[in-house]
Amino acid sequence: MIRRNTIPFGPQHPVLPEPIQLRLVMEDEKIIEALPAIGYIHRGLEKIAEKKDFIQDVYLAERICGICSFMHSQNYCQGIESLMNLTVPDRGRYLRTIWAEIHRVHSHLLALGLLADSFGFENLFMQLWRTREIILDIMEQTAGGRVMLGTCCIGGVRKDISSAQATVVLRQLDQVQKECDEILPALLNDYSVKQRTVGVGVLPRDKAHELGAVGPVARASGIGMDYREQGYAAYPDLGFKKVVETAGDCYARTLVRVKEIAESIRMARLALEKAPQGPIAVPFKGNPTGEVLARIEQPRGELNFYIKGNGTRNLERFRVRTPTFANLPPLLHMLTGCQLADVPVIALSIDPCISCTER
Amino acid sequence: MATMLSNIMKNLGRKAATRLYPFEKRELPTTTRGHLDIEIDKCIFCGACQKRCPTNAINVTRDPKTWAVNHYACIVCGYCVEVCPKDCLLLRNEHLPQP
Amino acid sequence: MLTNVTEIPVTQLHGEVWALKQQGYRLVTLTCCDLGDAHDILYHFDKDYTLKHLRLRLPRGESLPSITDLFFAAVLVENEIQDLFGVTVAGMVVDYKGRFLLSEGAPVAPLNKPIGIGIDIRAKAPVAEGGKAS
Amino acid sequence: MSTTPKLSKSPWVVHFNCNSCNGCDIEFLALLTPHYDVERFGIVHVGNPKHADVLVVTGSVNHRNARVLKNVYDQIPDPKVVVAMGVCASTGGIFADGYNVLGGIAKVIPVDVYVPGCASRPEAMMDGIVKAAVILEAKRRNPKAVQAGQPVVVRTPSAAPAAAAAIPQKEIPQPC
Repeated sequence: MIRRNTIPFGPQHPVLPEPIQLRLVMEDEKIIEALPAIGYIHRGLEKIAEKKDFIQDVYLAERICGICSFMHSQNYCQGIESLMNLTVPDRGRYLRTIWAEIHRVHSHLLALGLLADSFGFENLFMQLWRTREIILDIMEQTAGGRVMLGTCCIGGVRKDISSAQATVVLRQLDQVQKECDEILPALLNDYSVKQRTVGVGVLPRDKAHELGAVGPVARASGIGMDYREQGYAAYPDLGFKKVVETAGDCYARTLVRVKEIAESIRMARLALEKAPQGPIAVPFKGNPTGEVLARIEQPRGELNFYIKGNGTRNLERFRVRTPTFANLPPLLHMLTGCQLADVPVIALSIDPCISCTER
Repeated sequence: MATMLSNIMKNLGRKAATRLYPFEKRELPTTTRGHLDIEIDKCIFCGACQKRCPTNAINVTRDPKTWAVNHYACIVCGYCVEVCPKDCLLLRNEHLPQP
Repeated sequence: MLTNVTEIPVTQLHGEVWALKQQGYRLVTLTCCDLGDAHDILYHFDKDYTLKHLRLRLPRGESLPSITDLFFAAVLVENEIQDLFGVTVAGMVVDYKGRFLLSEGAPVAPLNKPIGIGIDIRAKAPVAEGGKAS
Repeated sequence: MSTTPKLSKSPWVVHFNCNSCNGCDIEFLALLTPHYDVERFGIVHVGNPKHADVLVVTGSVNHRNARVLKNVYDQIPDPKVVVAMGVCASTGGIFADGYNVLGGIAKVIPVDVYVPGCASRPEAMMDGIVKAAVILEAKRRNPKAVQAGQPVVVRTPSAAPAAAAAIPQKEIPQPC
């Protein structure tokens, strides 16, 4: 007789860097149902944002998540700028794009490294993270922080990248590209890696749409949705090309990330070369009024901030919908019917960021 | 398998990636935000930094004239440095040493 | 700025959401704001980067019908609204019963605005279970 | 290096993500990777608290994970050292006044070493863990120091107003 068991996966699990619990209802080795239990890192950020003034909130928004920190502050600033009718100068737009794309490379390398670790390929994990350190060096040189850049501000950016720095950064990006070309084929072509990822955790296109998947998860299932196409910041000038795969399994999601790394490096290089001279920020006066749903494409997918200002220094409401929050229902679908041993790989193939999710 | 093997062979010939901290300290970029410091003689104790600090890490009193920062609450964002009217706040690029 | 907002009464919610689902819209998220005597709930939908919003005003004490039967993606956010605003959401597929983000010891409905002046809803709960043990 | 302890035994570290934004976590993971490679000090990152000597906590405490943190702490065999990594673990940092945040981890467990920074830099973390190893050695030699409630507190952040005054700070100029 097959008995049903419920296995709690997490909150402290060796493959998960963050606490999330998945309650897995099992029949032997097969998962019948999965449910997430979160709240271990709920900080109440939305309320804190109402207490601090809207300029301090830039730093708060940056700390929603340490991995995609810059893009959180960028989205927040873009939202406030649209409420206050500010136009960011061209150089500011380019610098934002450079940092955002560099950040995306670091985030994807991190995610791929953790994925490699989840199927026990520790050597590859170390190699990917070694390459990632170059990106962190770039961020430290240009912005001053390895993880928290703190460069985005309302109206533009706070720091400029000098031409001497740009030369160094271009050289370092070359190095990243070179190392990625060496390492990433091992992730894509290795027999043992394919055994663990091909055909595992399949998310069909219609399910992905219905469950609201975003980012690489949606793009791996054939939904060509990338908000960078809509051309915020400097993307319209850089000839952005989105990456779409159709298989919908863990391998396709890995492939999307690998291809996006190359595209991001290309765009960061182009933006560094093309960035026009000029001011990097515009001054502003007054307080934000009105409501807006600010959107941006983050490494994990589409990020939405609902910002409601009431004409005072404090916001009326600040709501954060992060990509992992949208990708959790698809994850539950992927887990259903798979085997317990595949749970770490599937969970890490959506690149979960629980700190984002719970805020 | 073969791709990874060639990577491993390449790594054998390569210089070690490890930074030998704390035996060798690397040269930090000048832009790095390590910890907050003050040139106290220039300070006019206006309290602008205290008001703007997102974490309330800075405490300024006018009488007696004191300026204090709790480094264990400071997020090193640099907002205070920007608003300081006398430019007396600065971010050192090395991190705060262990006491 | 938020454009393309349709204001609807609670009773029409299911019909409108069903119609949007038929047109191929994707549920982005829900946003709840506290207006004092009521909750302002926004449903954000997206199709080919075009946003469409449904807005409904829910007086305090009334329960919100769940749309998880139409969009399973709403399950997390509806639980979140139930936790943080104290709005009862009726008919959710998975109901965490107010223990989704918050646990014992955490304040109740922390994102609601304080009713009247002087009540600080953010006052911390005395001590959590871990605090007692130490 | 005068600060380098004689590690009679290599400290094994268990990492607990309490309420963190991930910034310190990934920096802590970066410690294990080739660029910093703390394994050269014999520091091993383990998953099981019963294997560990040092508990590294990132992020502040909230209502749900306070109990979990206490559990993990209790499972670590004596002598043990707790490192609060980053400002959130030390005082709550930018999240200190959140409704679901109780504050620094010192509210739940005794802390021995505080590491500043948001996010803490790997170098600062290394200093903190090296410091923890020194304290671990001291606790091992003098088991009395291990008694709960009497940790070797290296630095007290402003948990209480009185303690804040004790922090050596850049301050107090001569009134002119």
